[in-house]
Amino acid sequence: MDLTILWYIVPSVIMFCAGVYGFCTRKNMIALLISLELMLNSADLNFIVFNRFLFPGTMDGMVFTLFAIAIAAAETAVAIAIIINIYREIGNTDITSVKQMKF
Amino acid sequence: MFSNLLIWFVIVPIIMMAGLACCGNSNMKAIRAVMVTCSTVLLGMAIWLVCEFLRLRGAGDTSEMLFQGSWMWYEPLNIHLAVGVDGISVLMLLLSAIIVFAGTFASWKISPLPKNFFLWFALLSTGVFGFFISIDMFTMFMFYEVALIPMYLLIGVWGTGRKEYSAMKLTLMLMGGSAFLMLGLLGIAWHSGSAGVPEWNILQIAHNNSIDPSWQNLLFCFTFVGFGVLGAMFPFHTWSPDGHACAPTAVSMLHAGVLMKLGGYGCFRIAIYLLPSAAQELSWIFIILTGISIVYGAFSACVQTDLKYINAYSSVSHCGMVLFAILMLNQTAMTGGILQMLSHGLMTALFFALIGMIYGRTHTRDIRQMGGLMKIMPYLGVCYMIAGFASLGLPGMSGFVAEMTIFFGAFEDSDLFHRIFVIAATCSIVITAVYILRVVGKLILGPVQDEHHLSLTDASWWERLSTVTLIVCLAGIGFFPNWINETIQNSFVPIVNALQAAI
Amino acid sequence: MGITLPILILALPFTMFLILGIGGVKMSRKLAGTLGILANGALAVMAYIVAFTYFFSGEAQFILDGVRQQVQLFDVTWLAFTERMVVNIGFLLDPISAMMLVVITTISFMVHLYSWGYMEHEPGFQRYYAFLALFTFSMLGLVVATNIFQMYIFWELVGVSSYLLIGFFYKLPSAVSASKKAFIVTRFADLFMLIGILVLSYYVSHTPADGPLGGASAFNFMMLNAQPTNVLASTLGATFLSGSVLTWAMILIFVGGMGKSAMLPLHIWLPDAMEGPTPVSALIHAATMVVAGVYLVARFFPLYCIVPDSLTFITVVGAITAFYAAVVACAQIDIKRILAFSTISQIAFMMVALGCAYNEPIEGVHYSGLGYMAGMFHLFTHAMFKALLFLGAGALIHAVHSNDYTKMGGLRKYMPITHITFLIGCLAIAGIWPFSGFFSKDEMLAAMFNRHWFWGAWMTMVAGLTAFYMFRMYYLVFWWEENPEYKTSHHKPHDAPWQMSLPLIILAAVSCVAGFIPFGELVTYNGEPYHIHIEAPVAATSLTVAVLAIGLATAMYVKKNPWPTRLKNMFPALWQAAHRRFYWDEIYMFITHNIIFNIICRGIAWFDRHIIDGAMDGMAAVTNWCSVRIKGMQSGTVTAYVRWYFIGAVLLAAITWICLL
Amino acid sequence: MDYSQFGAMLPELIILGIFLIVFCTDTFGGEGARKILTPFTTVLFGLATVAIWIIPSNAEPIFGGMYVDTTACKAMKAMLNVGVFIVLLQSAKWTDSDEVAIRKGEFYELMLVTLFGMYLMISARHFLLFVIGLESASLPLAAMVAFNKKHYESHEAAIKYILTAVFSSAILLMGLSLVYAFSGNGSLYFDDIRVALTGEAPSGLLIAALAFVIAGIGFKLSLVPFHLWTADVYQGAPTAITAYLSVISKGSAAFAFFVIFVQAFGSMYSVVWEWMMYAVIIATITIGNLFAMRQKNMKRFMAFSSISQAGYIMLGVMTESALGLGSMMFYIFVYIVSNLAVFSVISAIERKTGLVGMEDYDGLHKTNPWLSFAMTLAMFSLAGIPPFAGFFSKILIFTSVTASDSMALYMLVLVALINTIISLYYYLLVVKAIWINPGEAKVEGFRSSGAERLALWICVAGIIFFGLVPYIYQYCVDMALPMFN
Repeated sequence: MDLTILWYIVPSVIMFCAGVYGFCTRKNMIALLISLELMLNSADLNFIVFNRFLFPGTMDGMVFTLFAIAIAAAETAVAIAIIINIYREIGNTDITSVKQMKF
Repeated sequence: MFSNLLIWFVIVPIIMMAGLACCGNSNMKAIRAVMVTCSTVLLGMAIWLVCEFLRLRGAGDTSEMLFQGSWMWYEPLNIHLAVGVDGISVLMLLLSAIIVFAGTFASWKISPLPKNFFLWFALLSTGVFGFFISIDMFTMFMFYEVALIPMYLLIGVWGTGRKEYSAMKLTLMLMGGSAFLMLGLLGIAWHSGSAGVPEWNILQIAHNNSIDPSWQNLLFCFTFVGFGVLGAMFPFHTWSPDGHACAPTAVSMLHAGVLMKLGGYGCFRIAIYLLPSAAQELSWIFIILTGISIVYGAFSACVQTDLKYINAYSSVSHCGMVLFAILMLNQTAMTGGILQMLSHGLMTALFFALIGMIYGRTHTRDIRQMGGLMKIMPYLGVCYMIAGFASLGLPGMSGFVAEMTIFFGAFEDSDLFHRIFVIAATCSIVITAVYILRVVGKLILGPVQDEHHLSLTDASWWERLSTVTLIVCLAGIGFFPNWINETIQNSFVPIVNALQAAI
Repeated sequence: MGITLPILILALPFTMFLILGIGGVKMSRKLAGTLGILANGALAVMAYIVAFTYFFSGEAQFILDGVRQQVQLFDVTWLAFTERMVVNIGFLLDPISAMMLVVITTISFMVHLYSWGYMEHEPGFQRYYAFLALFTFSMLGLVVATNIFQMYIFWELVGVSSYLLIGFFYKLPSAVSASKKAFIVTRFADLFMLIGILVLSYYVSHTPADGPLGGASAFNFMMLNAQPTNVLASTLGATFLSGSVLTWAMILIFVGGMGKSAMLPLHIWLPDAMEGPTPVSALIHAATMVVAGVYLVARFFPLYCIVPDSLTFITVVGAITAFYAAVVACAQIDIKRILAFSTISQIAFMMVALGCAYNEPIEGVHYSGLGYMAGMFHLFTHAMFKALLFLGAGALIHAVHSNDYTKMGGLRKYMPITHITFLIGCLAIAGIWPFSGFFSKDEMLAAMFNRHWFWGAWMTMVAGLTAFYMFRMYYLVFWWEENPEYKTSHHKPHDAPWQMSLPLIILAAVSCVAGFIPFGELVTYNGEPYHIHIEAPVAATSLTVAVLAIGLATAMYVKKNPWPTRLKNMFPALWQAAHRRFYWDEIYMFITHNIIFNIICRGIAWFDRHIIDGAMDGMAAVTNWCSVRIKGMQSGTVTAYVRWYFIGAVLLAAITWICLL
Repeated sequence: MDYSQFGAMLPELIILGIFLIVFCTDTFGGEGARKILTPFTTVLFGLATVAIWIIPSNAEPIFGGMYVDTTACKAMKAMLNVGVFIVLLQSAKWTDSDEVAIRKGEFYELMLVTLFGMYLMISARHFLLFVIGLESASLPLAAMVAFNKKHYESHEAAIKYILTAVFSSAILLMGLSLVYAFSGNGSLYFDDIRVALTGEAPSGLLIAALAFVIAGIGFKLSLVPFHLWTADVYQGAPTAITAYLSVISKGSAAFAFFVIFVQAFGSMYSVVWEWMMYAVIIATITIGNLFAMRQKNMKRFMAFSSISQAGYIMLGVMTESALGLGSMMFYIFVYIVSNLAVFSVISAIERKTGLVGMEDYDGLHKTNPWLSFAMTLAMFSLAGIPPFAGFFSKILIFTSVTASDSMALYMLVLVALINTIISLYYYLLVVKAIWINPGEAKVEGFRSSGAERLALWICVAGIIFFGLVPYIYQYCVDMALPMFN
């Protein structure tokens, strides 16, 4: 069996869509973070796959992915810190209850 | 730069603002001293400018604009601070100076915040003067907007009645107009420039005359509507009654007296002069609108009971006449339009000054609650009647000269369409008489309505000074119109030539 | 003659107006009155000199080969609309303007003098004299106008002076509304005049500049009148409703005259104008301003003649008005109103005379400019005796403090001077030999009979009515039954002081002798002298009719008797209608108040406030509504935000993609 | 590798240097150092600002073209620095307050780090550097937004910010990964991408890539519909941070946006993203205005105002010319001073009284005439009223947009112009509250601190003179020119 580019792209798209879907529907902030992680990873996957299949002689995509992973980690850290703060304030991590400011 | 006389028309108001800023907040004496000095200087400068202008013209200087000066401002976009005057702008400057002068005295006892009032007032006059001296469209537009905005605060803070609503409405509608105007100006600038450099200088644009006719039509509509809003053209006039009704005296004077003239001035200086072929093609649309303005404003004025509303609707009618005349696109009618601007400026300023003075005494502007003021304050009563006569076109007053010039000029266009509208416009002289005499009859003449009014006093010296200045000018134009008429007519030559060439 | 006198004639009254108007507040009554009277006396003298020089000096510029010339003593540019339409202010001297100078200054002087007594106790005495000076100035400017536009200028100015003087008692609402009415009605008429001038000057100014009409400004009377055929030719090719444009222009200009001269249907202001002080009525509303319409027709006579339809129009309007006013005058009880309607009727008489004056020869009649001369003659005599009558009425009102003849009666014993002068006035207006009215009326009737027997007969009937209503008034005031109040009251009616009596006597004397002036030698349409001779049949007829009418009036009114009341009760509807002036005022009131004011003006004001203004407010409201409607977008939950975010991004891509496909 | 290349990154190095100094002082200086930290940092930063204005730019790309400090970049950085300096001045008093004093070092450090990130964004000519810059500009901001530990709103704002930020970076990365697929030779240099895309037919994937990139950067700029976080974050964040967010972060993103879309996707302009931006700009201006109309909280109000201003800034992108870039930079600079003037007033009043409602400003002129005056000028400038700078920035950007003879762009300008009416309405609401609304003033009269006054004076001077004196605009255009040669 020949693993064409589609074998990677399709999961990546599925991951991305799942991430978006999850982000839009879940209420727990941690779940939201996980959804975001899915989206970021799908982008990373794209980079790697494109690098591997389209531009096999270069490393740009790979390097980009490394940086992206690091950034994603940092983002998660900051987000978790803020979620903790929120938890201290309101006692839960339900995103729908954090909507005092609106309109 | 500072050796150019015109630029001082902007500098002096700025000095005025600076001087005011140095005054104490409620040091009325100092504030008045600054205002009186500067407005007198401005008036003197304006008179001197007129004399100098006539002297130069008499000496055979036939260039289109005199006292020209041009200094690069925004080089990447070829924007200059370009100044220059022809006979029309000279007269408009004189008018503005007169009204600023009269307005200063009319707001002698303004309160609260006298300093702020005069600061904004000075900014307003900066805009007005700057507008009339500019021959660069950008600077012209800038000064135009400078003149608009102080209105909001002047009405909002020092006004009466539904002032917040009116101030907001006035500002937003005028801004709406200038939004269209700005687009029109941009189009003109880019289409008459060359190689990615826009051209803003009016004379240069008129000289190039390189705007594509299909664009001209669009730009003409934009610019004419833009200026027309300020000229109180139907159906964009509704800011005028409310705005005037709520504005304090001096602001009404300046606004109706000068600011509304910016609209008419812009209409011919930019819309018609720079876009002649579109003017020939599309003037009919606006003739209909302004024709409606004339009759409509007059009829509306007949049933109002608030003095300021009456006068505001009357302004709609008279300013409609200005635009109407300008749209006739011939020299005589356009001259009449300018005369009407001058006349209406002085006359309506006088009206608003008087209304302000009457209101300051009786605390009402409802004509049903007043009567027989001639007995109580004969001076103001007589002035009101004079203003009324000027408004209804009594010979010997400027209004007559202006209206007649318009009618005779407008009658030169011999097709049925123009004729019908000219005759409709002439009807306004009767309707004007009706509403003016209605007010005079109820307010000035007749029995005293309210016993409390009997104890009121007549005009004080500053009020007399303010009104006498205006009346003298009204009668001056009315008695000796020809030099003004000639000055204006000569200034229209290039515009008329451009229009002729565009047929 | 130099230009000093002409300029002074215009400048002096205007200066007086300024002096009295601005400085009057600080002046004593005596000073103001003296100044006014002296100035006016000087003015009269100057006018006499000018007129005398014109008529009798025999200078070549005034009379050439026995033909009186038109002279522009000066003519300076005031305003130039275009090269061909230049408004000048000038001084035109010709027979009619010289005649009018005399009339105006004489009557004005009489009125100035008279007012000193009449207005003595009124507040605003100085103001009154200022207005009189303004009026005199405007009226003089009107008659000496060298061009139609100058005439229009002063035409408006007399309107304003009239407005100011009618509303002199400004605290009375009736005076205020009367002045307003007078101004607006005449202004309405002036609108037509303006349009007429617009039309005329447009066509004249669009002829070749080097052509026959190219010489002077398109407004100039002399130029226009000198070549009516060219003027007609300039308008040929343009017609409106099957009439030539010139006909329409002349009729429109005449409508202006109809307004000033109170012709039907624009007559409604004149009776109300009697709210003004009586001397003002004598000056403005009897002798001078109201004949401006007649003067206008006379001034443009050559142009009217070239389009005879317009003359027919004038004749018809005049004839109807004359009859109408005479009938109404029979049913009034206010003596000033009677005089007002009498004025309307007499002016209409002049109009008919002018209308009947063709200058082309008609079979059997050698001289057809007769009507013109007669009309002017009547204008002159009428000015004198009508001013006399009004001033007499003023003396009566001064004595009785009422305008109403029911408050009078039997006054002949108390006021002998007034009685005699008033009687002379009545005889003159009734056309009894040898009073002045007889001569002028005779000439007019002769001219009408020449034109067509119908006009002659019709106007003879009006003359009879005139005699009847004048003597009705005369008897009711001076005879009938003495008002019992006179006996009991402290202040018995008495003759007026000398300032008032003197003008009465002078004017009465003039009325007696004016008929013998050889008017035809002085004023004719073409400047050639015309020898007046009494047309015996016409004179006999009119005299008979007048005497019969006076006899009828004597029978009915000389002593108190029930017949007038019975007659009134016999035709109540007719009486009522005549008394209410055939409901013209009500009709006007309905149109102006109910239709124009209530429906049109209020409608427009409503439209403005609700539709136009509503549209602007509506835009703001719509913006606000949108703002409120979309606020749900900002719901506060991050997941919703992100949903929008993602949808936005996808939509952006999708729409662009679809558009590019 | 030639380490001397780092020498070309002088602006970044200066910021980094200050960061290190502040960090060391804060960490090792103890209580005494913390006291003087505020003036110390401010002065240091002021010096840095001056330095950045005067150091020459280096047009040579370094690191193989990843980074270039062109004249335009340097000018932009200098302008941002002025803004940051003003923010520092106006927040000086706030950092001394009890709640913040102990953590003020963090505040400065975080701010400097974000500024560093923005510098990278501005100078980046490679997507990797750009993403790094973007993230380092946006992540620390989340911490800054959450700076008011004792206020719930601050946390709510922070969570909204961080979640949306991460989401947007995911979208951006997704977009970039697609762009990568189109890059031809696997290079993420802007220039290479432009070369690769030239002549490329716009496929669905490419369109999606561009849309995602617009969405990703649109988040920073708060373009509609990627703006929804803005209002809540601005409202909840400490006022100094809001000011920083609204001008500095937005200004740098706008510049970066311009560079990316002109340099990397320039060839796709008239085919693809012109129309995308057309729609986005109209939506941004209009929706921002419609929301701003109804706001009662000043900070929230300013959020929507800044959204609509972002729309006007983006007009510059539509020009794709040096004139446009210059006008845009000028707009940003004017926007910085105008907006910061407003925030100076807001923060001064909030610090003194804790009031941020628009109705709290009623009758302000009676008690605080100077603050009222400054606020009025700032509002007029934002609304685009002459003779204040905002007028010139608006008109000049409109002028440069209409330079191309395209009717579509004229209509875009018309929409923008009509929107100025709505914006004038709500700016005037503030003016109205200050000058016209009746009733007693809710804010007591007080004297602002020296730093606040200095900040205000700088802003007011900018508002008055930036437009009247043409050199700033001239400078912007001159600086922008080399980028297009």
